[in-house]
Amino acid sequence: MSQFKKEMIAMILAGGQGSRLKALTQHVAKPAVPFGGKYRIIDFTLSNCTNSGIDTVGVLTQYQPYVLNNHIGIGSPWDLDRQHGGVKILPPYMTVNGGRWYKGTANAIYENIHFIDMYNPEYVLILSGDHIYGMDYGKMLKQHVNMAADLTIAVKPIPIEEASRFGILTADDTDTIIDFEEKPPVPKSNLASMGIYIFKWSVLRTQLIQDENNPESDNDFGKNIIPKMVHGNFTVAAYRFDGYWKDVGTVNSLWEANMDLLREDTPFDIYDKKWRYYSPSTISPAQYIGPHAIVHDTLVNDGCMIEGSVNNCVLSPKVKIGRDSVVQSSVLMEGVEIGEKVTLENAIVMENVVIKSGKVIKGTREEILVVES
Amino acid sequence: MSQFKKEMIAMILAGGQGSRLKALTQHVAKPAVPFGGKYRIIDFTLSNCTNSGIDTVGVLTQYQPYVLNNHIGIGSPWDLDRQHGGVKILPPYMTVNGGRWYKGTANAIYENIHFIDMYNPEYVLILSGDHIYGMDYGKMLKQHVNMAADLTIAVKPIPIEEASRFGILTADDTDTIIDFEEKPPVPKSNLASMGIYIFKWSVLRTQLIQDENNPESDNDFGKNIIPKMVHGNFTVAAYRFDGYWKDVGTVNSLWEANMDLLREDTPFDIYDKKWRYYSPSTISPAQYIGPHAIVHDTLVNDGCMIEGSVNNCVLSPKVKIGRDSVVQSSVLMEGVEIGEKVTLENAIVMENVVIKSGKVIKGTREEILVVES
Amino acid sequence: MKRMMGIINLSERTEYIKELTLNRSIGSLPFAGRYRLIDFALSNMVNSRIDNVAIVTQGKTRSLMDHLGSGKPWDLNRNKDGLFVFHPDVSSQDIVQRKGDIEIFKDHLDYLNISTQEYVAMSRSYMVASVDYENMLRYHEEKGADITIVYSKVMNGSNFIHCDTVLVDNNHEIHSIGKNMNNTNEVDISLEMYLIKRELLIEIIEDAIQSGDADHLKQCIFNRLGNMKVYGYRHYGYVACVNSLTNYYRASMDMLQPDIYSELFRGERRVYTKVKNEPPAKYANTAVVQNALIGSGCIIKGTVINSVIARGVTVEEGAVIKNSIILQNANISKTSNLNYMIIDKNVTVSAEKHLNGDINHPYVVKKNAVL
Amino acid sequence: MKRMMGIINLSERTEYIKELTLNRSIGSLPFAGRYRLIDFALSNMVNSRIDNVAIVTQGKTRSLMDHLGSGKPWDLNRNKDGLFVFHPDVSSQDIVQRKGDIEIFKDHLDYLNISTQEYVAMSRSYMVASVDYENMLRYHEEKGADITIVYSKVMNGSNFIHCDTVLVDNNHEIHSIGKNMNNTNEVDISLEMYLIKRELLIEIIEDAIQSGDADHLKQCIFNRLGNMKVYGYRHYGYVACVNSLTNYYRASMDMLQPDIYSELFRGERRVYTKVKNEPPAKYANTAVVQNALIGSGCIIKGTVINSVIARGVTVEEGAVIKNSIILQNANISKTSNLNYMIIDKNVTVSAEKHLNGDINHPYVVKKNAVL
Repeated sequence: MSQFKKEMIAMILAGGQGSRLKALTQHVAKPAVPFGGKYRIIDFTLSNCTNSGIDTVGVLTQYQPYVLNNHIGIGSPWDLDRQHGGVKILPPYMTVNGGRWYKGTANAIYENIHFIDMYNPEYVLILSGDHIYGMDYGKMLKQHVNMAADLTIAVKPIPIEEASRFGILTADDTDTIIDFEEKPPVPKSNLASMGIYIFKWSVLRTQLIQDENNPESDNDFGKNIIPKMVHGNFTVAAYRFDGYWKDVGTVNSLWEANMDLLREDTPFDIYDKKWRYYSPSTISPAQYIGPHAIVHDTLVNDGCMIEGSVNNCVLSPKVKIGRDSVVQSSVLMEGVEIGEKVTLENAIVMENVVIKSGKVIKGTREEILVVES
Repeated sequence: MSQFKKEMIAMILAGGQGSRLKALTQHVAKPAVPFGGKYRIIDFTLSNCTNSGIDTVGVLTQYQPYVLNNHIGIGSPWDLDRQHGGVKILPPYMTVNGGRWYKGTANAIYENIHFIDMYNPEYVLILSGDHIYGMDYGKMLKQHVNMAADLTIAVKPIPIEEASRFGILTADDTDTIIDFEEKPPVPKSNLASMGIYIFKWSVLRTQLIQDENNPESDNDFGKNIIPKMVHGNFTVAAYRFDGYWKDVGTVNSLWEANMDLLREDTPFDIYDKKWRYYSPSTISPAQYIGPHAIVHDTLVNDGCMIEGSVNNCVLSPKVKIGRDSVVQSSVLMEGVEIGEKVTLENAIVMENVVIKSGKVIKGTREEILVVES
Repeated sequence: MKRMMGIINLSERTEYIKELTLNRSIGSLPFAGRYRLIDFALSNMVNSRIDNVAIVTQGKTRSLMDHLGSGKPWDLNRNKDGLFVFHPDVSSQDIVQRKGDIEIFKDHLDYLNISTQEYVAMSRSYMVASVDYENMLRYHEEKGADITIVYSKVMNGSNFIHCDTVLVDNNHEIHSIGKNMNNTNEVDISLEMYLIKRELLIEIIEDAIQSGDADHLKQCIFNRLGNMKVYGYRHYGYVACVNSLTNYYRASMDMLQPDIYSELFRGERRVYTKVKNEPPAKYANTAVVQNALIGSGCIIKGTVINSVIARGVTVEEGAVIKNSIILQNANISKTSNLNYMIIDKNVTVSAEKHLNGDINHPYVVKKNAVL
Repeated sequence: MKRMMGIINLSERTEYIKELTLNRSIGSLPFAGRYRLIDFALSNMVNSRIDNVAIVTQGKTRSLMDHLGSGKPWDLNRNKDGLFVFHPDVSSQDIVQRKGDIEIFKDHLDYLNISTQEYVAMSRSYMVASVDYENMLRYHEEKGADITIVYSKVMNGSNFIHCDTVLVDNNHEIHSIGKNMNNTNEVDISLEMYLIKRELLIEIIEDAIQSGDADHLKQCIFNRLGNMKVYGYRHYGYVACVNSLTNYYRASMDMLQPDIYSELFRGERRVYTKVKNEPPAKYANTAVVQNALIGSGCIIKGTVINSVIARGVTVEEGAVIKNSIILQNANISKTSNLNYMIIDKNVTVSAEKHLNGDINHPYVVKKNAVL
């Protein structure tokens, strides 16, 4: 605590809209979209930082940040309310030269070189605020240091048929990356970039300035910085990660990731006491399950009152489900009220939506319905 | 605490640069400029809110907000870390329609109508974050309610010769405002607007929307909203305020306001236990005054080490003044180090500036020197 | 601006509930799967916009202090006013227990003196009820009362043994205060919530100290019944008094009634409590849960009927819990069977255990036990 | 990630400093115009990146608890690890005082057991020194020590009466621990800061409980000196032991030496403490201040020489304070004259009072007194 110098600080890119989430991101940034009934998407990245012993985190905001700002506050739920460091929100701002919105992911970091320099770190960890996963960045740093890499990219093997949707890396048998292609039509490998980077700060700093001075550049990590470094004179390493990792970029993938929590053999365990996920808690009573209720394969949060039948669902706090209603394979956000004799299937129901008695609302596995008010 | 509805919430305009403060506002917004050794300018407005019983405050930021954001945090020093309400930072943001910087003071409030509506207040108090004063907004509200006004403007009688620098109001003997002129060459009255407004929210809301739809408008309270309401069909009242009030918009006025604190008969008492001014405290030891030091008419903060002679100064935390130095009529910001045998007069010395032994640095009363590193 | 301050007085008799108060005060008893009893008294105050609250403790305070912390959950973490906890001076602990709460108030008269609010709202920790002191203050001023006492006309007097009773006339004036020793049916029970001018309270305490004729504040008020205007403010909502094990059990089971649950927890007036980071509760495919309160972080694979389960409890497959109260982090193993039980914190019930209490004398399993 | 946890043991003898500890523990004694003594022990730990700290209390803890709060000033307000305070079980208070700290450790063995750090750094509250446990850990591992004890070679043995002494060989191994009863000149004093593997500490405590041959942890270590590798880690910086009134006065006056002040307070390693909202100190035109520490919020119109003045003290015009320690919120009225005094909190000294103590027996004026 005495030293302002930090070995590694994290920068979380949280400015994106996530437009494929449609109504879910009309008024909040994607990292602030609710997940798992209790959390918002960014909670997982923030908790990973805390659990990995990273105590200085910048969060870069831009799109609809109010809910996100409020959610993060000074970082208390994640033990990130620290005297030196902690979590800091970094919105775009105006200077004597006028105001500039963040142009791309690399530009967002470029505009905050100042902030990073304050902590004078050896390494900078670049993260996205919109993935669901649990990962020890400390282990990744260890490999980065051992390999004396300039840049380490976390990679995950994926089914080869999906590879053309990702940034695909080719690594040699020392885990040195020798090729990188963004969404290749004919992928050379099945290692997808997870958008998690550890840079030597001195190297990244120079790269950011060069990139900013290049008028041709999109100022983006995936499109500009990474390819340039992979094909240039730098040591770029792959860090292989085998755990659960999900980019919840579409309504269906968000729904699937929620459903993943419900399986008996869930691939993503939110009950692991050695790797907790933190989030600000709401003030609500214990959940009430009525005498005729049936609740199976479901996550339920504080303040819920369930009198109907619920199967394969994720219920956020203060959800009410009336008698004789049957709710299946759905995600219900905070304050949703379902009347009596309602049938609801394959849906994501947004905050405070009231569904009147007798209604039948069904999405399909192929197209999950988003129910707005 | 049970009710989300608030009688009155405050919105503090804190986005301005304050360019006449020159180097002092190169990297921080004017409301974040240090004052009185321990405070930043916005502390007085925030403390006035707390002391007036206002528990919900929006702070509108835009220019160089990092220091300001960090300073305010979640509002703990001002008891504004509340479950319902409290202080919220409101930067400009991007929506599905793209990003918009705040165009004028009225536009800044317009862009946050949403936020105000959440609390559904009867009244909204509009404040500037860059004035030094102590004022009970509760008394102002009382008059506003008693007069059933649509808008009440706090006014202060000023010397008539200065009146052409201010927005000047003319009030009848019931304190109803009958005329308003922005910086009139020939003032009709000596009542200056203090930039403190209480609006009926329902009235302001309509005015903001009309103003936004008017392409001719500068979207500014002083230039657009207020004149329109004074000359329109609204009850606009003046609330007379006789206490200390200073717009510290220039280097000289900032210096003068600091010097005002030092007088025996100071017009602005920061020691009043019934009306405290709050600010986050630094972690520093008690100040050390050496065996040969002379300290007169001076405010000194924690962590200072004084071995020289100091007269008529304001010393922020962790200032060091070496032996045989003579420092007069100056404001020294945090971490300033003055060597030995230095002469310093009529200056504002910025954070962490080191002045080497033997230097002679003098400003004049007419032109206070800003010493940068 | 604020007109009322609050005092919560925790000096209390615990002999009928001692199975649960070995390591805690009644105020810190877990309740309704999420709360501690004192949350109700505290929330009533902050919901009535009281932001200067003193808690006067007696006895074991560790779990209480841990629960209260800096007062943040109740918005009482403040520079000005906020939450104050007054402990009896350790050296005079025996004196206090003999002398009663007046002694504690005496030690903290300076706090009462420097507080700036006009009125004091006073409460105990063992009453579960949602009371609005702002309404009570309006009533108090309308009546021109010196003291106003909240009371409730209850049908089930047997649930309020050892509580104070009040004799209220048609004008709502209180003429005497008694004790509910017998099992009567309908009776006017005092909720032991008082409203009084701060200066009058100080005067009463100073008088009591000088004359030495009363050790308990309640007594002082009783002594003055003739000389002061004491009014009753009738509470129409739910009320329970948790002063015995039976009452604790009964009140817990009351929380399973949707109308009581909604009145206390789902209205505008929230009950605030210390927040714990817990994941959602998970109901497995084999779960059977009916008429139950379940806390967050529970993993339910077995059967839970007519029961209150606190946070972090695991109910394994085949386990059957009925008519029971399970406090936090218990582990109820496979095919065990519980009926009319109160299981304290961190208990492990092994597989195939069958434990059966009685509705009037629930069987209490102590904290940390492994059965 | 973190390799050390910390324990600060507050069981301590107060008979030589009782004038100042009537209402507080030594750990909560105000010091150097801004701090409480325990801030040094706590800051040493957090500056060494220890973020799991237990404080084991004994005796009066109210002012201590108020000072510690949630641990925020030391960055110890955490969900995981953070600050823990262990009080002796009230019912067994007498037992503890007879039996020593082993009894307290025994009650909290579970905490030691569930902590995840490999090492335990142990400290008391009455030593003022800046010690880096990270360096100490490196040294400990280099030496392959079982226990490492911080010691200092002091020239002024008379300032360390009743402290432990250590006999260190050329290889820095410690062969015996004694007590500094006489006024010797040069002596190796133990700072009573230990570094030990957590599992070894648990073993020692369990052994002591079983065999019953030691009541104090210090004794247990002493008993094992022959069988374990105990090394001394020499501290070269400033050290004071505040275990008597004279030492409190002396150490306070030491803070007026710029080199000591800079060593303790102006280096990279900060001393953290609870923050109070106070305006700056104001020096009037008539102020004469020389060689003094002044707290924030003071208003100085008189003369202050060779003295330590805490926050919020008013020194009126014509008042003269020399060689004295004034604790917070005192009011020193016009033309009063103080020399070799220790004025506790909230004292008012009226006009024209002349009070004169002695350098070896400073005159203590009790809290809240009006003279």
